[in-house]
Amino acid sequence: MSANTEITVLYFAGASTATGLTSERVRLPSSDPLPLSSLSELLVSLHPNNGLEDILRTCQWSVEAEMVEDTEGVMLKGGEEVAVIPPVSGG
Amino acid sequence: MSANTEITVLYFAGASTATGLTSERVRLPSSDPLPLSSLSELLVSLHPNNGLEDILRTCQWSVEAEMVEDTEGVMLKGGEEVAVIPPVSGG
Amino acid sequence: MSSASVDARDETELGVAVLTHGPLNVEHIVASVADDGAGATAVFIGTTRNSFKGKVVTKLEYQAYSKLAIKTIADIIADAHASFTPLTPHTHAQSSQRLIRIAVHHRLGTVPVGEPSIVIAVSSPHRKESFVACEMVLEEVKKKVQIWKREYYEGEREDDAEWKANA
Amino acid sequence: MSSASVDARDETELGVAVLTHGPLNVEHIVASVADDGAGATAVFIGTTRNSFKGKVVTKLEYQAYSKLAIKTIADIIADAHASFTPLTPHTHAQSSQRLIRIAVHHRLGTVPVGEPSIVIAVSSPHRKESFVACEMVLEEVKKKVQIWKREYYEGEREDDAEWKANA
Repeated sequence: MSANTEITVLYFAGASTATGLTSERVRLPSSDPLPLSSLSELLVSLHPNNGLEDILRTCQWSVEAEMVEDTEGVMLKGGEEVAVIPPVSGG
Repeated sequence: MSANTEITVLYFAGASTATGLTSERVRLPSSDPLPLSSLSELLVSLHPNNGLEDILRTCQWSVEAEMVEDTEGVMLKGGEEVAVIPPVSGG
Repeated sequence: MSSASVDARDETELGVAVLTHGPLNVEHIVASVADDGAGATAVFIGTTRNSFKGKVVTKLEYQAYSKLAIKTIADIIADAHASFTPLTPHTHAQSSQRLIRIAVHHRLGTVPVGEPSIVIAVSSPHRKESFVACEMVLEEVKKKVQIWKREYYEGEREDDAEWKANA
Repeated sequence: MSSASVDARDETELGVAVLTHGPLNVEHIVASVADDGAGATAVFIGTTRNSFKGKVVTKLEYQAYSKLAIKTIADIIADAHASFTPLTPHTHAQSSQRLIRIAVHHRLGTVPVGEPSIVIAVSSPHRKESFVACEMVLEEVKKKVQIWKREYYEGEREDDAEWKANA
Protein backbone atom coordinates (compact mmCIF):
# COMPACT_ATOMS: atom_id res chain seq x y z
CA MET A 1 0.00 0.00 0.00
CA SER A 2 1.63 3.22 -1.12
CA ALA A 3 1.90 5.97 1.52
CA ASN A 4 0.08 8.18 -0.95
CA THR A 5 -3.29 6.50 -0.46
CA GLU A 6 -3.24 7.64 3.16
CA ILE A 7 -3.87 11.06 4.60
CA THR A 8 -2.91 12.49 7.97
CA VAL A 9 -5.85 13.75 10.00
CA LEU A 10 -5.10 16.19 12.84
CA TYR A 11 -7.54 16.44 15.75
CA PHE A 12 -7.74 19.43 18.09
CA ALA A 13 -9.79 20.45 21.12
CA GLY A 14 -13.11 18.58 21.38
CA ALA A 15 -12.33 16.42 18.34
CA SER A 16 -9.11 15.31 20.03
CA THR A 17 -10.90 14.62 23.31
CA ALA A 18 -13.60 12.59 21.54
CA THR A 19 -11.14 10.42 19.59
CA GLY A 20 -8.42 10.28 22.21
CA LEU A 21 -6.02 11.18 19.39
CA THR A 22 -4.10 14.20 18.23
CA SER A 23 -3.41 12.73 14.81
CA GLU A 24 -4.32 9.70 12.77
CA ARG A 25 -3.13 8.09 9.52
CA VAL A 26 -6.30 7.35 7.56
CA ARG A 27 -6.38 5.12 4.49
CA LEU A 28 -8.58 6.37 1.66
CA PRO A 29 -11.36 3.88 0.73
CA SER A 30 -10.24 3.53 -2.88
CA SER A 31 -7.67 4.83 -5.33
CA ASP A 32 -10.24 7.37 -6.57
CA PRO A 33 -9.94 10.86 -5.03
CA LEU A 34 -12.21 11.28 -2.01
CA PRO A 35 -14.28 14.48 -1.72
CA LEU A 36 -13.45 16.29 1.51
CA SER A 37 -17.22 16.42 2.13
CA SER A 38 -17.15 12.63 2.56
CA LEU A 39 -14.40 12.58 5.16
CA SER A 40 -16.77 13.15 8.11
CA GLU A 41 -18.59 9.95 7.37
CA LEU A 42 -15.32 8.04 7.07
CA LEU A 43 -13.95 9.39 10.37
CA VAL A 44 -17.18 8.66 12.22
CA SER A 45 -17.08 5.08 10.93
CA LEU A 46 -13.57 4.81 12.41
CA HIS A 47 -14.70 6.33 15.70
CA PRO A 48 -18.27 5.23 16.38
CA ASN A 49 -20.28 6.22 19.44
CA ASN A 50 -17.88 8.70 20.99
CA GLY A 51 -19.50 12.04 20.13
CA LEU A 52 -17.31 12.74 17.11
CA GLU A 53 -20.31 12.96 14.79
CA ASP A 54 -21.85 15.83 16.79
CA ILE A 55 -18.51 17.62 17.03
CA LEU A 56 -17.86 17.40 13.29
CA ARG A 57 -21.14 19.20 12.69
CA THR A 58 -19.64 22.38 14.17
CA CYS A 59 -16.19 22.00 12.63
CA GLN A 60 -14.45 23.44 9.63
CA TRP A 61 -11.61 21.79 7.72
CA SER A 62 -8.17 22.67 6.54
CA VAL A 63 -6.13 20.89 3.87
CA GLU A 64 -2.37 21.40 3.70
CA ALA A 65 -2.65 24.21 6.27
CA GLU A 66 -5.22 26.16 4.23
CA MET A 67 -8.77 26.72 5.45
CA VAL A 68 -11.38 25.21 3.12
CA GLU A 69 -14.65 27.02 2.47
CA ASP A 70 -16.17 24.58 -0.04
CA THR A 71 -15.68 20.97 1.04
CA GLU A 72 -17.53 19.70 -2.06
CA GLY A 73 -14.89 21.16 -4.33
CA VAL A 74 -11.84 19.64 -2.60
CA MET A 75 -10.69 16.15 -3.55
CA LEU A 76 -8.29 14.15 -1.37
CA LYS A 77 -5.83 12.13 -3.42
CA GLY A 78 -3.60 10.84 -0.62
CA GLY A 79 -0.62 12.37 1.18
CA GLU A 80 -2.50 15.43 2.42
CA GLU A 81 -2.51 16.80 5.95
CA VAL A 82 -6.15 17.41 6.81
CA ALA A 83 -7.17 19.09 10.07
CA VAL A 84 -10.51 19.06 11.85
CA ILE A 85 -10.96 22.66 12.97
CA PRO A 86 -13.41 23.07 15.88
CA PRO A 87 -14.75 26.55 16.80
CA VAL A 88 -11.70 28.55 17.87
CA SER A 89 -11.15 30.04 21.33
CA GLY A 90 -7.79 31.78 21.29
CA GLY A 91 -7.08 35.31 22.51
CA MET B 1 3.35 95.15 55.01
CA SER B 2 1.85 91.84 56.15
CA ALA B 3 2.61 88.77 54.04
CA ASN B 4 -1.14 88.30 53.75
CA THR B 5 -1.61 91.17 51.28
CA GLU B 6 0.54 89.32 48.78
CA ILE B 7 -0.31 86.37 46.57
CA THR B 8 1.94 83.90 44.81
CA VAL B 9 1.43 83.73 41.06
CA LEU B 10 2.69 80.64 39.23
CA TYR B 11 3.55 80.88 35.53
CA PHE B 12 3.74 77.89 33.20
CA ALA B 13 4.49 77.27 29.50
CA GLY B 14 3.99 80.39 27.36
CA ALA B 15 3.17 82.54 30.36
CA SER B 16 6.48 81.57 31.94
CA THR B 17 8.37 82.22 28.69
CA ALA B 18 6.74 85.64 28.31
CA THR B 19 7.51 86.80 31.86
CA GLY B 20 10.81 84.99 32.22
CA LEU B 21 9.46 83.77 35.58
CA THR B 22 8.07 80.56 37.02
CA SER B 23 6.62 82.28 40.03
CA GLU B 24 6.12 85.78 41.38
CA ARG B 25 5.09 87.36 44.68
CA VAL B 26 2.46 89.98 43.80
CA ARG B 27 1.20 92.63 46.20
CA LEU B 28 -2.53 93.30 46.09
CA PRO B 29 -3.35 96.95 45.22
CA SER B 30 -5.30 97.57 48.41
CA SER B 31 -6.51 95.85 51.56
CA ASP B 32 -9.84 95.22 49.84
CA PRO B 33 -10.21 91.76 48.27
CA LEU B 34 -9.30 91.73 44.59
CA PRO B 35 -11.60 89.94 42.11
CA LEU B 36 -9.69 87.25 40.26
CA SER B 37 -11.10 88.77 37.08
CA SER B 38 -8.95 91.87 37.75
CA LEU B 39 -5.70 89.96 38.12
CA SER B 40 -4.94 89.89 34.37
CA GLU B 41 -4.81 93.67 34.26
CA LEU B 42 -2.56 93.80 37.32
CA LEU B 43 -0.13 91.21 35.92
CA VAL B 44 0.02 92.92 32.52
CA SER B 45 0.84 96.21 34.25
CA LEU B 46 3.73 94.43 35.98
CA HIS B 47 4.90 92.87 32.68
CA PRO B 48 4.17 95.34 29.88
CA ASN B 49 4.96 94.74 26.22
CA ASN B 50 6.08 91.12 26.42
CA GLY B 51 3.09 89.27 25.00
CA LEU B 52 1.60 88.34 28.37
CA GLU B 53 -1.65 90.14 27.57
CA ASP B 54 -2.29 87.97 24.51
CA ILE B 55 -1.36 84.81 26.39
CA LEU B 56 -3.68 85.58 29.31
CA ARG B 57 -6.58 85.77 26.86
CA THR B 58 -6.29 82.02 26.26
CA CYS B 59 -5.57 81.04 29.84
CA GLN B 60 -7.63 79.73 32.70
CA TRP B 61 -6.86 80.22 36.39
CA SER B 62 -6.49 78.12 39.47
CA VAL B 63 -6.61 79.27 43.07
CA GLU B 64 -5.17 77.09 45.85
CA ALA B 65 -4.78 74.23 43.34
CA GLU B 66 -8.44 74.30 42.29
CA MET B 67 -9.50 75.23 38.76
CA VAL B 68 -11.75 78.32 38.68
CA GLU B 69 -14.69 78.50 36.28
CA ASP B 70 -16.10 81.88 37.33
CA THR B 71 -13.33 84.44 37.84
CA GLU B 72 -15.88 87.15 38.76
CA GLY B 73 -16.99 85.24 41.81
CA VAL B 74 -13.52 84.61 43.28
CA MET B 75 -11.99 87.24 45.55
CA LEU B 76 -8.29 87.26 46.41
CA LYS B 77 -7.65 88.31 49.99
CA GLY B 78 -3.92 87.67 50.16
CA GLY B 79 -1.90 84.53 50.84
CA GLU B 80 -3.34 82.52 47.97
CA GLU B 81 -1.40 80.52 45.39
CA VAL B 82 -2.80 81.54 42.00
CA ALA B 83 -1.71 79.82 38.79
CA VAL B 84 -1.99 81.01 35.21
CA ILE B 85 -3.11 77.90 33.31
CA PRO B 86 -2.35 78.05 29.57
CA PRO B 87 -3.99 75.54 27.17
CA VAL B 88 -2.69 72.12 28.26
CA SER B 89 -0.60 69.78 26.10
CA GLY B 90 0.15 66.71 28.19
CA GLY B 91 -0.27 63.10 27.12
CA MET C 1 -0.26 17.48 23.90
CA SER C 2 -0.63 17.66 20.14
CA SER C 3 2.58 17.56 18.10
CA ALA C 4 0.96 20.14 15.81
CA SER C 5 0.79 22.58 18.74
CA VAL C 6 4.37 23.78 18.71
CA ASP C 7 6.24 27.06 19.06
CA ALA C 8 6.18 29.10 15.84
CA ARG C 9 7.20 32.51 14.58
CA ASP C 10 6.65 34.58 11.45
CA GLU C 11 8.27 37.99 11.07
CA THR C 12 7.98 40.57 8.30
CA GLU C 13 8.49 44.32 8.07
CA LEU C 14 4.80 44.69 9.00
CA GLY C 15 5.16 42.86 12.29
CA VAL C 16 5.64 39.58 14.08
CA ALA C 17 3.42 36.62 14.97
CA VAL C 18 4.61 34.32 17.76
CA LEU C 19 3.23 31.16 19.37
CA THR C 20 5.17 30.08 22.42
CA HIS C 21 5.01 27.72 25.39
CA GLY C 22 7.06 30.22 27.40
CA PRO C 23 5.81 33.24 29.38
CA LEU C 24 5.02 36.42 27.44
CA ASN C 25 7.22 39.44 28.20
CA VAL C 26 5.31 42.70 27.69
CA GLU C 27 8.41 44.90 27.75
CA HIS C 28 10.06 42.84 25.02
CA ILE C 29 6.93 42.75 22.87
CA VAL C 30 6.45 46.51 23.13
CA ALA C 31 10.12 47.06 22.23
CA SER C 32 9.63 44.92 19.12
CA VAL C 33 7.19 47.50 17.65
CA ALA C 34 9.18 50.56 18.76
CA ASP C 35 10.00 53.11 16.09
CA ASP C 36 11.21 56.72 16.30
CA GLY C 37 8.34 57.69 13.98
CA ALA C 38 5.76 56.27 16.40
CA GLY C 39 3.95 58.62 18.75
CA ALA C 40 1.54 55.95 19.94
CA THR C 41 1.57 52.28 20.92
CA ALA C 42 -1.60 50.51 21.98
CA VAL C 43 -1.20 47.23 23.84
CA PHE C 44 -3.68 44.55 24.82
CA ILE C 45 -2.86 41.91 27.41
CA GLY C 46 -5.28 39.01 27.90
CA THR C 47 -4.73 37.15 31.16
CA THR C 48 -6.14 34.04 32.81
CA ARG C 49 -8.95 35.22 35.06
CA ASN C 50 -9.60 33.44 38.39
CA SER C 51 -13.33 32.96 37.79
CA PHE C 52 -15.91 32.27 35.10
CA LYS C 53 -19.60 32.70 35.85
CA GLY C 54 -19.16 32.02 39.55
CA LYS C 55 -16.80 29.07 39.15
CA VAL C 56 -13.19 29.24 40.30
CA VAL C 57 -10.77 28.84 37.39
CA THR C 58 -7.60 26.94 38.33
CA LYS C 59 -5.83 27.16 34.97
CA LEU C 60 -6.29 27.47 31.23
CA GLU C 61 -4.67 25.27 28.61
CA TYR C 62 -4.15 26.41 25.03
CA GLN C 63 -3.34 24.35 22.00
CA ALA C 64 -2.93 25.45 18.40
CA TYR C 65 -2.63 24.16 14.88
CA SER C 66 0.55 26.20 14.89
CA LYS C 67 1.41 25.93 11.20
CA LEU C 68 -1.97 27.35 10.18
CA ALA C 69 -2.47 29.66 13.17
CA ILE C 70 0.75 31.54 12.42
CA LYS C 71 -0.33 32.06 8.79
CA THR C 72 -3.75 33.25 9.91
CA ILE C 73 -2.16 35.77 12.32
CA ALA C 74 0.21 36.98 9.58
CA ASP C 75 -2.82 37.57 7.35
CA ILE C 76 -4.57 39.51 10.13
CA ILE C 77 -1.47 41.70 10.51
CA ALA C 78 -1.31 42.36 6.75
CA ASP C 79 -5.04 43.13 6.62
CA ALA C 80 -4.77 45.59 9.51
CA HIS C 81 -1.97 47.48 7.77
CA ALA C 82 -3.94 47.51 4.52
CA SER C 83 -7.03 48.93 6.19
CA PHE C 84 -4.97 51.89 7.43
CA THR C 85 -3.11 52.60 4.22
CA PRO C 86 -4.72 55.16 1.92
CA LEU C 87 -5.27 53.99 -1.64
CA THR C 88 -3.51 57.08 -2.97
CA PRO C 89 -0.80 57.94 -0.46
CA HIS C 90 0.52 61.11 -2.08
CA THR C 91 0.29 63.68 0.69
CA HIS C 92 2.30 63.82 3.88
CA ALA C 93 -0.82 64.25 6.02
CA GLN C 94 -2.24 61.06 4.59
CA SER C 95 0.86 59.03 5.30
CA SER C 96 0.25 59.62 8.98
CA GLN C 97 -2.96 57.58 8.73
CA ARG C 98 -1.07 54.34 9.03
CA LEU C 99 0.34 51.69 11.28
CA ILE C 100 4.02 51.08 11.82
CA ARG C 101 4.40 47.61 13.35
CA ILE C 102 2.11 44.98 14.86
CA ALA C 103 3.16 42.22 17.25
CA VAL C 104 0.87 39.33 18.21
CA HIS C 105 2.18 36.85 20.79
CA HIS C 106 0.01 33.96 21.96
CA ARG C 107 0.95 31.51 24.66
CA LEU C 108 0.44 27.75 24.35
CA GLY C 109 0.24 25.05 27.00
CA THR C 110 -0.75 25.84 30.57
CA VAL C 111 -1.36 29.45 31.48
CA PRO C 112 -1.80 29.89 35.25
CA VAL C 113 -4.19 32.42 36.79
CA GLY C 114 -2.89 35.97 36.48
CA GLU C 115 -0.47 35.29 33.62
CA PRO C 116 -0.84 36.62 30.05
CA SER C 117 -2.10 34.31 27.32
CA ILE C 118 -2.02 36.96 24.59
CA VAL C 119 -0.21 40.24 24.05
CA ILE C 120 -0.90 42.47 21.05
CA ALA C 121 1.06 45.68 20.44
CA VAL C 122 0.42 48.17 17.63
CA SER C 123 2.59 51.20 16.94
CA SER C 124 1.56 54.13 14.75
CA PRO C 125 2.37 57.84 14.37
CA HIS C 126 -0.94 58.81 16.04
CA ARG C 127 -3.04 57.40 18.84
CA LYS C 128 -6.45 56.80 17.23
CA GLU C 129 -5.14 54.29 14.70
CA SER C 130 -3.20 52.38 17.33
CA PHE C 131 -6.32 51.86 19.49
CA VAL C 132 -8.57 50.94 16.59
CA ALA C 133 -6.05 48.53 15.06
CA CYS C 134 -5.21 46.88 18.40
CA GLU C 135 -8.87 46.14 19.07
CA MET C 136 -9.42 45.03 15.45
CA VAL C 137 -6.49 42.61 15.55
CA LEU C 138 -7.68 41.13 18.85
CA GLU C 139 -11.22 40.57 17.53
CA GLU C 140 -9.87 38.98 14.34
CA VAL C 141 -7.59 36.71 16.35
CA LYS C 142 -10.50 35.60 18.55
CA LYS C 143 -12.63 34.98 15.48
CA LYS C 144 -10.23 33.23 13.13
CA VAL C 145 -6.99 31.95 14.64
CA GLN C 146 -6.76 28.17 15.03
CA ILE C 147 -6.10 28.16 18.78
CA TRP C 148 -8.24 26.40 21.37
CA LYS C 149 -8.68 27.02 25.08
CA ARG C 150 -9.58 24.49 27.76
CA GLU C 151 -10.79 25.92 31.04
CA TYR C 152 -10.27 24.00 34.29
CA TYR C 153 -12.52 24.68 37.28
CA GLU C 154 -11.96 23.96 40.94
CA GLY C 155 -13.75 20.84 42.14
CA GLU C 156 -14.28 19.41 38.66
CA ARG C 157 -12.53 16.43 37.13
CA GLU C 158 -9.78 17.37 34.67
CA ASP C 159 -11.22 14.94 32.10
CA ASP C 160 -14.43 17.00 32.17
CA ALA C 161 -12.65 20.32 31.56
CA GLU C 162 -14.53 22.34 28.98
CA TRP C 163 -13.22 23.32 25.55
CA LYS C 164 -14.37 26.89 24.99
CA ALA C 165 -15.60 28.60 21.84
CA ASN C 166 -15.33 32.34 21.19
CA ALA C 167 -18.51 32.58 19.09
CA MET D 1 12.50 74.54 35.40
CA SER D 2 9.51 75.47 37.51
CA SER D 3 9.62 74.53 41.20
CA ALA D 4 5.92 73.67 40.88
CA SER D 5 6.82 70.98 38.30
CA VAL D 6 7.94 68.24 40.67
CA ASP D 7 7.52 64.50 41.04
CA ALA D 8 4.15 63.58 42.55
CA ARG D 9 2.04 60.51 43.29
CA ASP D 10 -1.51 59.77 44.38
CA GLU D 11 -2.64 56.20 44.99
CA THR D 12 -6.05 54.82 45.93
CA GLU D 13 -7.76 51.47 45.55
CA LEU D 14 -9.03 52.71 42.18
CA GLY D 15 -5.57 53.29 40.78
CA VAL D 16 -2.45 55.40 40.77
CA ALA D 17 -1.43 58.75 39.29
CA VAL D 18 2.29 59.45 38.94
CA LEU D 19 4.33 62.40 37.65
CA THR D 20 8.03 61.65 37.41
CA HIS D 21 11.25 63.01 35.96
CA GLY D 22 12.51 59.44 35.58
CA PRO D 23 11.91 57.01 32.69
CA LEU D 24 8.58 55.18 32.58
CA ASN D 25 8.74 51.39 32.99
CA VAL D 26 5.88 49.69 31.13
CA GLU D 27 6.35 46.31 32.86
CA HIS D 28 6.13 47.91 36.28
CA ILE D 29 3.10 50.02 35.38
CA VAL D 30 1.25 47.00 33.96
CA ALA D 31 2.08 44.99 37.08
CA SER D 32 0.58 47.77 39.22
CA VAL D 33 -2.90 47.13 37.75
CA ALA D 34 -2.60 43.31 37.78
CA ASP D 35 -5.41 41.40 39.48
CA ASP D 36 -6.41 37.74 39.37
CA GLY D 37 -9.93 38.85 38.50
CA ALA D 38 -8.71 40.70 35.40
CA GLY D 39 -9.01 39.02 32.02
CA ALA D 40 -7.99 42.16 30.14
CA THR D 41 -5.50 45.00 30.42
CA ALA D 42 -5.38 47.77 27.82
CA VAL D 43 -2.25 49.92 27.73
CA PHE D 44 -1.43 53.13 25.92
CA ILE D 45 2.14 54.34 25.50
CA GLY D 46 2.73 57.82 24.12
CA THR D 47 6.27 58.35 22.87
CA THR D 48 8.31 61.27 21.53
CA ARG D 49 8.04 61.10 17.75
CA ASN D 50 11.02 62.10 15.61
CA SER D 51 9.03 64.44 13.36
CA PHE D 52 6.16 66.91 13.34
CA LYS D 53 4.73 68.15 10.04
CA GLY D 54 7.98 67.61 8.18
CA LYS D 55 10.24 69.07 10.85
CA VAL D 56 12.73 66.93 12.75
CA VAL D 57 11.95 66.81 16.48
CA THR D 58 15.08 66.66 18.65
CA LYS D 59 13.35 66.42 22.05
CA LEU D 60 10.24 67.28 24.01
CA GLU D 61 10.16 68.98 27.39
CA TYR D 62 7.24 68.60 29.76
CA GLN D 63 6.38 70.70 32.79
CA ALA D 64 3.41 70.40 35.11
CA TYR D 65 1.58 72.19 37.88
CA SER D 66 2.13 68.95 39.72
CA LYS D 67 -0.03 69.65 42.77
CA LEU D 68 -3.07 70.33 40.60
CA ALA D 69 -2.24 67.89 37.78
CA ILE D 70 -2.14 64.93 40.17
CA LYS D 71 -5.57 65.89 41.56
CA THR D 72 -6.96 66.23 38.05
CA ILE D 73 -5.64 62.77 37.10
CA ALA D 74 -7.09 61.28 40.28
CA ASP D 75 -10.46 62.77 39.33
CA ILE D 76 -10.20 61.31 35.83
CA ILE D 77 -9.49 57.87 37.33
CA ALA D 78 -12.48 58.15 39.68
CA ASP D 79 -14.74 59.31 36.83
CA ALA D 80 -13.67 56.43 34.61
CA HIS D 81 -14.52 53.90 37.32
CA ALA D 82 -17.87 55.60 37.95
CA SER D 83 -18.81 55.49 34.28
CA PHE D 84 -18.33 51.72 34.27
CA THR D 85 -20.13 50.97 37.52
CA PRO D 86 -23.82 50.14 37.15
CA LEU D 87 -26.15 52.22 39.28
CA THR D 88 -27.80 49.08 40.63
CA PRO D 89 -25.08 46.42 40.76
CA HIS D 90 -27.17 43.49 41.94
CA THR D 91 -26.42 40.80 39.38
CA HIS D 92 -23.17 38.98 38.80
CA ALA D 93 -23.30 39.68 35.07
CA GLN D 94 -23.54 43.37 35.78
CA SER D 95 -20.59 43.39 38.15
CA SER D 96 -18.42 42.30 35.24
CA GLN D 97 -19.17 45.65 33.56
CA ARG D 98 -16.50 47.39 35.54
CA LEU D 99 -12.88 48.39 35.78
CA ILE D 100 -10.40 47.01 38.29
CA ARG D 101 -7.44 49.41 38.40
CA ILE D 102 -6.16 52.35 36.39
CA ALA D 103 -2.57 53.60 36.31
CA VAL D 104 -1.58 56.91 34.71
CA HIS D 105 2.14 57.77 34.62
CA HIS D 106 3.36 60.97 32.97
CA ARG D 107 6.95 61.94 32.52
CA LEU D 108 8.28 65.45 33.25
CA GLY D 109 11.44 67.18 32.07
CA THR D 110 13.21 66.15 28.88
CA VAL D 111 11.83 63.17 26.98
CA PRO D 112 14.17 62.11 24.16
CA VAL D 113 12.94 60.77 20.83
CA GLY D 114 11.62 57.21 21.13
CA GLU D 115 11.02 57.30 24.89
CA PRO D 116 7.59 57.19 26.59
CA SER D 117 6.09 60.39 27.93
CA ILE D 118 2.84 58.79 29.08
CA VAL D 119 1.74 55.27 29.98
CA ILE D 120 -1.86 54.44 30.85
CA ALA D 121 -2.92 50.94 31.91
CA VAL D 122 -6.48 49.82 32.63
CA SER D 123 -7.41 46.38 33.95
CA SER D 124 -10.92 44.91 33.88
CA PRO D 125 -12.60 41.51 33.82
CA HIS D 126 -13.42 41.88 30.11
CA ARG D 127 -11.70 43.42 27.12
CA LYS D 128 -14.23 45.95 25.79
CA GLU D 129 -14.25 48.04 28.95
CA SER D 130 -10.47 48.08 29.15
CA PHE D 131 -10.12 49.50 25.63
CA VAL D 132 -12.89 52.05 26.02
CA ALA D 133 -11.65 53.24 29.41
CA CYS D 134 -8.00 53.43 28.30
CA GLU D 135 -8.90 55.66 25.39
CA MET D 136 -11.29 57.71 27.54
CA VAL D 137 -8.66 58.32 30.21
CA LEU D 138 -6.09 59.35 27.59
CA GLU D 139 -8.47 61.84 25.98
CA GLU D 140 -9.41 63.30 29.37
CA VAL D 141 -5.74 63.64 30.32
CA LYS D 142 -5.00 65.43 27.04
CA LYS D 143 -7.97 67.71 27.56
CA LYS D 144 -7.69 68.61 31.25
CA VAL D 145 -4.43 67.77 32.97
CA GLN D 146 -2.21 70.76 33.81
CA ILE D 147 0.86 69.56 31.90
CA TRP D 148 2.58 71.45 29.09
CA LYS D 149 4.80 70.25 26.25
CA ARG D 150 7.54 72.21 24.49
CA GLU D 151 8.68 70.80 21.18
CA TYR D 152 12.25 71.39 19.96
CA TYR D 153 13.02 71.18 16.25
CA GLU D 154 16.33 70.64 14.49
CA GLY D 155 17.81 73.86 13.15
CA GLU D 156 15.70 76.14 15.34
CA ARG D 157 16.86 78.18 18.32
CA GLU D 158 15.93 76.67 21.64
CA ASP D 159 14.51 80.02 22.81
CA ASP D 160 12.03 79.81 19.93
CA ALA D 161 10.86 76.28 20.82
CA GLU D 162 7.09 76.08 20.60
CA TRP D 163 4.72 75.45 23.51
CA LYS D 164 2.06 73.13 22.17
CA ALA D 165 -1.68 73.01 22.86
CA ASN D 166 -3.82 69.88 22.57
CA ALA D 167 -7.01 71.67 21.51
